[in-house]
Amino acid sequence: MLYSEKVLDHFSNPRNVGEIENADGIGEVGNAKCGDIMKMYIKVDNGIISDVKFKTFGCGAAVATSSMATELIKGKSIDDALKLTNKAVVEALDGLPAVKLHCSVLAEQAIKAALSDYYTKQGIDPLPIIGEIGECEHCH
Amino acid sequence: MLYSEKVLDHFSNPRNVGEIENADGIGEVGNAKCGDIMKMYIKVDNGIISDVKFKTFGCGAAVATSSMATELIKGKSIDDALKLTNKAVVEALDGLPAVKLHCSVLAEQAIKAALSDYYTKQGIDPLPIIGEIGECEHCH
Amino acid sequence: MDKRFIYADNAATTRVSNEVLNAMYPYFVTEYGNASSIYALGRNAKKAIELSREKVAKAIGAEPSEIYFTSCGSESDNWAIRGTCERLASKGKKHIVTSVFEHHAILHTCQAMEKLGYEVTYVPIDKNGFVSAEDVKNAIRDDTAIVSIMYANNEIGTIQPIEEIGKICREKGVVFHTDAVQAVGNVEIDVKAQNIDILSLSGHKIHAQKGIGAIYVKKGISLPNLIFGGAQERNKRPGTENVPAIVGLGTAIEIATSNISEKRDRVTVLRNRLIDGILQLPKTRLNGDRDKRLPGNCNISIEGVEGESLLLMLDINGICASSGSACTSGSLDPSHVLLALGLKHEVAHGSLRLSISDDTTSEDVDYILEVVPKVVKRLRDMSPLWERILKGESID
Amino acid sequence: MDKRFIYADNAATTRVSNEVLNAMYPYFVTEYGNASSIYALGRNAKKAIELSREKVAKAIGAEPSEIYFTSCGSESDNWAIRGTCERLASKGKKHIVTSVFEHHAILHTCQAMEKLGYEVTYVPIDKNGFVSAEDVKNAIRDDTAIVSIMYANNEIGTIQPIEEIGKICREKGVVFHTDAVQAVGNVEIDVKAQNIDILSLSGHKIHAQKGIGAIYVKKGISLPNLIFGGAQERNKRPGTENVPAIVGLGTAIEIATSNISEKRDRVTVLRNRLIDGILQLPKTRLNGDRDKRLPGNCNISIEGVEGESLLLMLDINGICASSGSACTSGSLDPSHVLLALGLKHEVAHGSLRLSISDDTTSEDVDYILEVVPKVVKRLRDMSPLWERILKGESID
Ligand SMILES: Cc1ncc(COP(=O)(O)O)c(C=O)c1O
Ligand SMILES: Cc1ncc(COP(=O)(O)O)c(C=O)c1O
Repeated sequence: MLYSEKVLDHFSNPRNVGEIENADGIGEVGNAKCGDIMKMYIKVDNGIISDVKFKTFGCGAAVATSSMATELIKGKSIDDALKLTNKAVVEALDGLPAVKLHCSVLAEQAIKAALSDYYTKQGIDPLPIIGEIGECEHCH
Repeated sequence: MLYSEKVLDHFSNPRNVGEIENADGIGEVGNAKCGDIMKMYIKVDNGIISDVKFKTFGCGAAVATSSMATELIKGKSIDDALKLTNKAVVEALDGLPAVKLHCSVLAEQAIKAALSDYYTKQGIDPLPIIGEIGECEHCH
Repeated sequence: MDKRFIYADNAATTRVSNEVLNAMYPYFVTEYGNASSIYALGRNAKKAIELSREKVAKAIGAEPSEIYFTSCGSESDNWAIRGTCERLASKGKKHIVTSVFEHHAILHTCQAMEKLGYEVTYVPIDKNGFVSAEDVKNAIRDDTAIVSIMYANNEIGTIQPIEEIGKICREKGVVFHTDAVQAVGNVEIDVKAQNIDILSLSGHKIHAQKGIGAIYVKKGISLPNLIFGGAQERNKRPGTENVPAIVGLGTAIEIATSNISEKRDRVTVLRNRLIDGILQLPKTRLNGDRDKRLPGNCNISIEGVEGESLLLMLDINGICASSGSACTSGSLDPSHVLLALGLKHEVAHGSLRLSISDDTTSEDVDYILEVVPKVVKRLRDMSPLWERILKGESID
Repeated sequence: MDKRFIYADNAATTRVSNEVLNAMYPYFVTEYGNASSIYALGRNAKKAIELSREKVAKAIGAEPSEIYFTSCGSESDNWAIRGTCERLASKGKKHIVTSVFEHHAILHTCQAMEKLGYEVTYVPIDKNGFVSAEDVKNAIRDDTAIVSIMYANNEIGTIQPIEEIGKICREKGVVFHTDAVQAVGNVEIDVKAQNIDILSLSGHKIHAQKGIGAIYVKKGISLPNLIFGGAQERNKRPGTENVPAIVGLGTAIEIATSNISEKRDRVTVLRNRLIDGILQLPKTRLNGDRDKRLPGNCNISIEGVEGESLLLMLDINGICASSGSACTSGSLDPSHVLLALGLKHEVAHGSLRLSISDDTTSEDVDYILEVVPKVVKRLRDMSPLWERILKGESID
């Protein structure tokens, strides 16, 4: 199993680590038993994700996908963020070992969970917009 | 499978190789199919084996045991020669690999065959003196 | 603090020592003959193999004729189990006794035997990481073909009651195999006194090459071949003999077993400093008994931290270590050893195994004890679980 | 004439080349990490293995994912036969087709399968040392699990009609394995064009280390494990990877296959000089076809001379060679290959195999051609058979 240089870089120097006080949306996915938990905090201004931070418990790929995913949505519109697929995260990291692909799924889900929370807080039902987030099939 | 230095020495510089013209006794044992033939020539003077030569087709151990056996009986009485066991040949060679022990049996038999021939030529039935020589059990 | 390079994963594999490499060298380029060949070049190779066999035998109290060289510890393990089962199949022996925390070379072989209709009893381990001889005794049945209990565990380093188990097996007339891959060179082994019938060992754990192992099979036990072919290893293990690796194994085992007790004392002091140092971090626990463990083994669970990222972070700081997380093996489950010890998944995921060797220095330990807390802090700060753990919340 | 040292037994094993040793070296002492480890030292080892896998794949026209490293050619052979049989057992396939002159790694495995209830057809060879594709075709039955025919014979060097046999097997839907241990590096191999499903190779025949081999298994064929354990080699072959040996194999196979045709031409010229020179002795015969044989292989029967003593005498003169006599293997029977060729026992006993390599020089050949006649004369003079042979008497 080999990580790309990009993965190792995002693991060693993860971007956007931390919490956002008074975040507009917070999403947490994964579970400790399976070894990966991602928590994503977002700040939204005029439909734009103006800030995003994460905290992750997990393997190198979990940290790297969290970091890359936050980079990819920071400053983007909610619409664009919702379009972010795990595949795009994997590509941006120059690939992931097969056994680690589920981490990228977690990263996609974490963003969706945070946006879901944002809509809920706004009094909007997130389900028609975001759909079911589901659970990582690797963990269950 | 390792040969002792003694075996290698007797193989490289075999003693008493050749034939004796007008030998008093000639014995040949073994067969080509099994890969070993020993032919032993003896000259007898007053019950003493005054000369002995051999020709051998066979492996390193076959040559070395032939050589050693001739050395051990040269100048000895017929009685002493008949007492020579394959074990004594093996010991004199500092041992033989297990799979090569049959070569020492051949050497013992070759001497007996030559002496048997000697007695026959003297008009004496060799059987009561020498017994059945038998065949190498490895070859048959 | 300057960055150093510290290899603290000697339970995974070791560096080939200079002595071993020097011993091997001629067999690559000058004495390269096939050991089955009749000419001097072949005879020299053969002699070197037999000398090595003597050294291996001596190291564990066996006779040279009881030692066969194999390609690795895994092959030895497979051969022990499958060979014994095959040998005793006609006697209706269809049961195996082993433990839950064996190496996969044993566990997966046992599973393969289950597919062939064998029954396997996996005796448990207690919370300190020990198999109980009593449990083994109770597990043995009339149709038990073999008992296989490892000498020392590769993850938590606990040393098993081998002599007791050997005695029980001898009394019951059951073949006793022990996987001693981790024990050789660390613990005094005497196969005769300990009633061991079959023993597996591997070179690369004691500074010999990877890809060379050996098996001890007590005189009188004729193990059917695992691999068929030429007449090498007295018809028992074919393949042109790996002369340099065999010579290296002989050299390595001689060195490893020549001063066990002195080495053990020295390494244990360092190892204890590591254990005590890391246990000062909150929410940590030592896995496996503190005393009856391999001298170089330190295995500690660190809550709130995931194993793989811990290893990567240590690597960035020049430290090579291992974890109970099986991430690299393509499985997401944490180590079966730590789970068998009763650890929760999330705790098992955050385990750190440091395995030091005779080469490790006191300065190396200082460095590790400086780096580990920093790295743990960083990962805990990054973890969404850590605050909850501190508050005592359940994180299942 | 000064005494020289000439290694002319390259079919038995080869010297590890300097390029190979240099490539291996760092993996003993600096890049010694376990390839399954997550840290850089482990990742480097892993990368080196994968690079080596690519080289092996390229050398035979396969994909890297179709290559698994093993501990030797014998293991690869065993795995091919037993794995395929096991895989197809549930389909009722209980028949194996092989030839009479395979290496013991195949023959003894087939005999082991016979004990398990398999039927084996051993197709014959003709007097030039060839298996006929037609015979293979006729031997295939509805319940045939595998056809295993060697690419080139180790004793007489004859190169078999692999492409034709591959085509037949493909048409009949039968798995085709070839033991290419002697062929790799001497013959251009393209597993796809030749319809080879499984192929065995070994490092030490091409200037890599002893104790490293590989198997090619065509995509889509899932060979059950021969050895069980860790997740190495994509769960197919456990044991901590022998990184230096694997790297050496990659290096060696790249070199061996990079200029096959040029090397072949050069070596063939020398080899033909050897053949022609030795055949000038009376009562000699070449074993195996003169043209369709491995470039370095010269195998000649010399009547009136026994193989082992011939080899010892050559050794005294600095020449390492081999014979059809199986003395060293603990058996007194001469080689099954020469007997299969139709030779009488006593002729087979007196065979000489010289196998030269790319390192062999013209002066080496001169020397051999000076020594062999002298040694043969000496042994014939010592032989009680020689006069009878000259007289044309039967010596049975
Ligand atoms: C044709 C053939 N097959 C298999 C083998 C076995 O290879 P290894 O010695 O690597 O097990 C050899 C050589 O010994 C061989 O020549
Ligand atoms: C306890 C134990 N058994 C078996 C093995 C397997 O040894 P090898 O890698 O030589 O196959 C190992 C190490 O990997 C081990 O630690």
